[in-house]
Amino acid sequence: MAVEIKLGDRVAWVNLLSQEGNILEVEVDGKIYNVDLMHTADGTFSILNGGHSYNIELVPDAEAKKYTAYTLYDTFDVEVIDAEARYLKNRNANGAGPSDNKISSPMPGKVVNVLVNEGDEVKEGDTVVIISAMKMESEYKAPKDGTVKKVHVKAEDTVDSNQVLIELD
Amino acid sequence: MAVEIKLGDRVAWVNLLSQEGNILEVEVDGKIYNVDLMHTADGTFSILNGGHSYNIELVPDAEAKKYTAYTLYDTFDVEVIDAEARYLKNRNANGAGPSDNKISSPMPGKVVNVLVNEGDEVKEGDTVVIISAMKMESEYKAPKDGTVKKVHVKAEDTVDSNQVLIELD
Amino acid sequence: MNKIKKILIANRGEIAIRVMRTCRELDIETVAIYSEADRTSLHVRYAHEAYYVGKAPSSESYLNIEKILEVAKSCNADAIHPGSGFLSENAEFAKRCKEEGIIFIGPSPEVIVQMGDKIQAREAMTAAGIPIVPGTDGEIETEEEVLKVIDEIGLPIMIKASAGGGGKGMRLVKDHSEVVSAVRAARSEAKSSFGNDAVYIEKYITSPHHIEFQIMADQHGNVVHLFERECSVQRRHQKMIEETPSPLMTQELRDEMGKSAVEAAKAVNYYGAGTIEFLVDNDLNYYFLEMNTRLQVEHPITERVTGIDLVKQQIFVAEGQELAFKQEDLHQRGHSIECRVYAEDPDNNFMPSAGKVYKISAPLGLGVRTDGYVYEGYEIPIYYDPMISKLIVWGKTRDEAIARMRRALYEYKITGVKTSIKMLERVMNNENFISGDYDTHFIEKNQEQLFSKNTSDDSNDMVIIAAFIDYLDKIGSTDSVSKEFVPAQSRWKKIPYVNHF
Amino acid sequence: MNKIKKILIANRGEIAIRVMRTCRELDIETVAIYSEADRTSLHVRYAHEAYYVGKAPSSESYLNIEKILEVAKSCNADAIHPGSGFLSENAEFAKRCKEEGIIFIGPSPEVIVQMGDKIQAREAMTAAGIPIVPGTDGEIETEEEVLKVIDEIGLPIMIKASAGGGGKGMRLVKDHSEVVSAVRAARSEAKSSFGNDAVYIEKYITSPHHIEFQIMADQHGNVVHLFERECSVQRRHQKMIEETPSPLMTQELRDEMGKSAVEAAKAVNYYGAGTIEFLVDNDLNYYFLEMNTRLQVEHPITERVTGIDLVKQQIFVAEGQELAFKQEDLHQRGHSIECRVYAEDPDNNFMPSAGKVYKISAPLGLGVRTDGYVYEGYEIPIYYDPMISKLIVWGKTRDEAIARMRRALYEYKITGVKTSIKMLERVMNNENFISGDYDTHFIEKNQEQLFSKNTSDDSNDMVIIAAFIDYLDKIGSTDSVSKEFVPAQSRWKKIPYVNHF
Repeated sequence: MAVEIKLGDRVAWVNLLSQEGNILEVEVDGKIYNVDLMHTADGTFSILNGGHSYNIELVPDAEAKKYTAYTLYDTFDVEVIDAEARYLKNRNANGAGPSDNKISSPMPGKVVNVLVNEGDEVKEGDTVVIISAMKMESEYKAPKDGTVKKVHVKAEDTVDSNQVLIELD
Repeated sequence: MAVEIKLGDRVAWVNLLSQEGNILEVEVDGKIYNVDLMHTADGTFSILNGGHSYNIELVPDAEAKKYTAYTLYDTFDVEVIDAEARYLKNRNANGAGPSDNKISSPMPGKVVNVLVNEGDEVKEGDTVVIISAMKMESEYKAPKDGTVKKVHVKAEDTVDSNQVLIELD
Repeated sequence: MNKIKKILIANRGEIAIRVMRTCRELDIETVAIYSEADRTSLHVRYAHEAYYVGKAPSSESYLNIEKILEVAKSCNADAIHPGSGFLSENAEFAKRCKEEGIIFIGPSPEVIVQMGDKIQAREAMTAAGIPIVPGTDGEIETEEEVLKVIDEIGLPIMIKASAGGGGKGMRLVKDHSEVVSAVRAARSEAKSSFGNDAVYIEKYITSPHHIEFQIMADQHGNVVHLFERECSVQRRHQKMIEETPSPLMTQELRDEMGKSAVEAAKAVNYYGAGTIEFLVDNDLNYYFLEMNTRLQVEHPITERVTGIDLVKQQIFVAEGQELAFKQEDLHQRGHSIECRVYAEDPDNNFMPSAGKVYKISAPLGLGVRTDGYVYEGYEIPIYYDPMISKLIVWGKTRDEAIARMRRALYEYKITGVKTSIKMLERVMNNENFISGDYDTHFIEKNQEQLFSKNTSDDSNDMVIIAAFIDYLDKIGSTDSVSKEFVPAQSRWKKIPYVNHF
Repeated sequence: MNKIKKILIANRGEIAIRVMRTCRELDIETVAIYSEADRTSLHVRYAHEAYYVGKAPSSESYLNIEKILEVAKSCNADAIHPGSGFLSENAEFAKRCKEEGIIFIGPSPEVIVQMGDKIQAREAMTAAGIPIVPGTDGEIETEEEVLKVIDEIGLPIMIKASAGGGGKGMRLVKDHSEVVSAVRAARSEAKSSFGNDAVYIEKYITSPHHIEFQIMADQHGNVVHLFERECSVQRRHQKMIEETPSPLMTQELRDEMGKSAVEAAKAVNYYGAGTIEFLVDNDLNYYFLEMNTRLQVEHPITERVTGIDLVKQQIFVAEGQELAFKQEDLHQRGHSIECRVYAEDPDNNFMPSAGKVYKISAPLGLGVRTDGYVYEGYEIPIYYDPMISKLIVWGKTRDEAIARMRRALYEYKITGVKTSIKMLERVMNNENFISGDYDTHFIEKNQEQLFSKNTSDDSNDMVIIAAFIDYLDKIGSTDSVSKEFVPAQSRWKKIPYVNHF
């Protein structure tokens, strides 16, 4: 069973060729690996590849088939793109366009101030919302010129990560 | 809903009188406690009782409704005896008698030697099995005089905790 | 002498745990306070007693003086330790403790007022003959005033909160055009952090080293210093890495600055633990920057090289005891480094990253100390400081300490939230840091190396394989999941989906 | 000089991790080996590389000399560190390493033979003028021989494995009737632990103190000692708690025994790290007991008071470097204590307790070092040693160290398996231990206090409430369990069964 896996900007094609217990033969973008892989139900992986020991932690995202992966060197966003995911992606592509009309909060926090109202004209780079988290205030700016279509938050609101704050037209 | 709970040798009667969020009014053997209780799905408890902070870890046994509880001071075997458990206990009481006819291993290990055969006469205190765990050998002795009814293990066998090794008549 | 038997710790997070550890070692009962966001925070579980003091925003809980005093009195605490941050440099709180007959573990209210207000502090130090950085004599209120000061001392300047500390309410101005927004931002942060929006101006020294001296003084006039801490590795004017001894320091300069620090403390009749912060330029001129009248976040490196438990000494001083050591009893042995681990994203302008901690592996072994407070499954609240732990190492030499820190950072794994760990590891591999050649501009000067990522293709392929197996595992084993009781703990398994191909 | 670039660690558990930590700090690549029972053991995951060497029983894996050498050669390891236990005192292994051109990090095969055989060791020490305990000149084979020796030196006697160490293959005989079973048991344990069932006899000294000296020697004839370790707190003749300095020691005795230890090492041309074990009686007479030609489990307390990383020194000596310090450069600073945490049941004759670790909270903060290897969800195998970690503390004084150890043990929580932690805590509260008045009979002499349980009715009621709530929670929420994906991690929750009453 082969799927595509997105790792940061890279999309790799991966296939399981054979398995004997925890010894796997796996093909990644045409390169064949024979690995000894053990893992826990909650995403701790120990992989021995030609004797080299790799430790990987997978943290599942709220969305299925998406992970944050932690390695010795780095942290990655990982996504498994199987037939179902590909179907959904294609369907969405026919609908709404890319979402750079939306200003979202990358992390949880509290709204200090909303500087625009619905219907306001904004220019690229204008500060539209100020959010405070852990005693630090961050200014969120308009990604392009436009009109404010919808304001989803008000001062004192608590926001989650990836919550949409403002929509532009 | 009231149940009995066995803590070591003590059997306590416990009842939940009322609840508001994590604030509970609980009766234990007639004594009423108002506690602020938070816990995780895997058995870490933080209880504030009149401001005093108690940390308790419950580790579920293989058998349902049984736990090992760890407190600041000690470790306990804990068992919840509800209607179902009481029914099962009563039924068992009518069947086979107490199980001091069985010699079990209290922990995992490896059988070094079995010193008796089925049909052998043994005296109380006779060593019947030697088990090794973590480089230490332990001798298991007959709890009473009797005849060996069944030998469940042989040398080199790996045994689990609470596994029956020998049955006497 | 008042033997202290029960201490309320008016703080949260790692510093609360830090203080409670010493209390336990002294057989002193500990009382935690907690806000609505902190019921399951570790300090509540670590303490003997714990009481709720208010809503999540610190103004309603950890800064709620009357509520905290009410709790202290009702549980019969003899003393209050304020930790660092929150009320630790709040003179009103120290005063109210005194009025209620509760020992405040810290200096007198008078000296907190004097040193806590950076403007008064500069005046006191000038009077005592300690060199200070050129700047305003008092608070500034209008943009015009700022521009006037700039005319006098030149750019760049620093706008600083009069009541400030810890990098909060501080803005650098390099150009006239930045004055308005810098003053607004500094005032706003100062207001929300300290409840006081007064700000003042200092000349900004180019290539400065931030070096501070630890002071310990009793109530009988004895004052010693416990040597320096080099704190120049900073981001957003907030310390990130500290070490002692300072690689810049000479023995002559150490003796001279140590003497200045002791004199500064004596000049204001200081008692308790305190820190004199200096700016040192490349020519080894030093200027008084400010005095922190509390325990510093970076105090553990001093503890490690001197062998003195500073919290224990704070408690002894608060009891009225005399210091058990003199200046000549104190020695710096070996080298100690602290790295602060923040829940933040170094690749995204150090943006704070609250959220749920998934897993933690803390570094252990020879020469490593960890002071933290988060645990697996803990939800880091958005309301408080993003620092989640401090990693402190010791080595016989600076090189050994750096190698050990590198090893400890390698071992340190926190998943679920973004942290500064990998970035700190890159600092330990930075050649300028290794050679000891750095000032407070270290991060911007070395950003190319510090923000570059190591990558390894093989390693990336292993991540892809792991995600692939996890995916196969989940689609293959969903049928059986609900059948058995699975304790919520890690559990190695053979790959179970063999039947599903 | 051979700069070592890659080391194979021929061991498992905490000592393997301990060695790898120093390798990482020296930028040396590490190679783990593992048995079938250890694929997911931490040392496999910590190392750069890991190779399978055989079935779970150590005779087929960690004692499999040829297989280990094959792995070392195929991965191009320059050197092998044997850790402690397993092959660390196996002369054949040291010899085979030499033959294969791999550096053995330890002493020469000749000295391992000489000191490893306790009988030869006694002869060598007698020749060097070091006092020894009365006993047999050679191996004993029959019960009759034992009875004859008893006639000569009197009861009680100790039967000891000639190839022994770590309390294995050792039996005390107080009465003639115990001879047969003691010899059988000692031989059998010796055979399975060391592959050699030879045993010998020593007079058993009443009220003995077990005090050992750490030795470090290079290949150029330089030998120093790193002071003593007091190891008298033992159970089943195995060390449980060690401290340095020894509360029994005087400065005169320290100098004299240190000198003896250095002479003993010189007498056998020793190089590397080693330990000379002495018995000291109440009148401060001391007797050579044995020499351990390896790193000891308790080495961290020496590291803590001297500041020397002993594994680093072992590697430097193996490379052929000269010691970088002389006797006069070494100092004991402060006080250090180690507690060994075993997976065992102190209330049931210290019976080993293998099984799955449920949760761990390791103690952290000021003055605490933990060296362990188990993690949450780890299944402790039945095949190997029950020691799961070592807790090491430092304090400026012995009292401070004891208070700190008490605090650290309070913080240390391991659930799922039985451990010695609570028992160790009771030792730290024992008045004889606190006053430093103890010998190797400490545990039996103080059993009443050491095996008594503290109980608190309130605390018991809280356990009952916790179990009750967990029960209600499980019966109330079973319907919803399979509906959502629950990450296997701890997660605080409000009590969810509110609708089920």
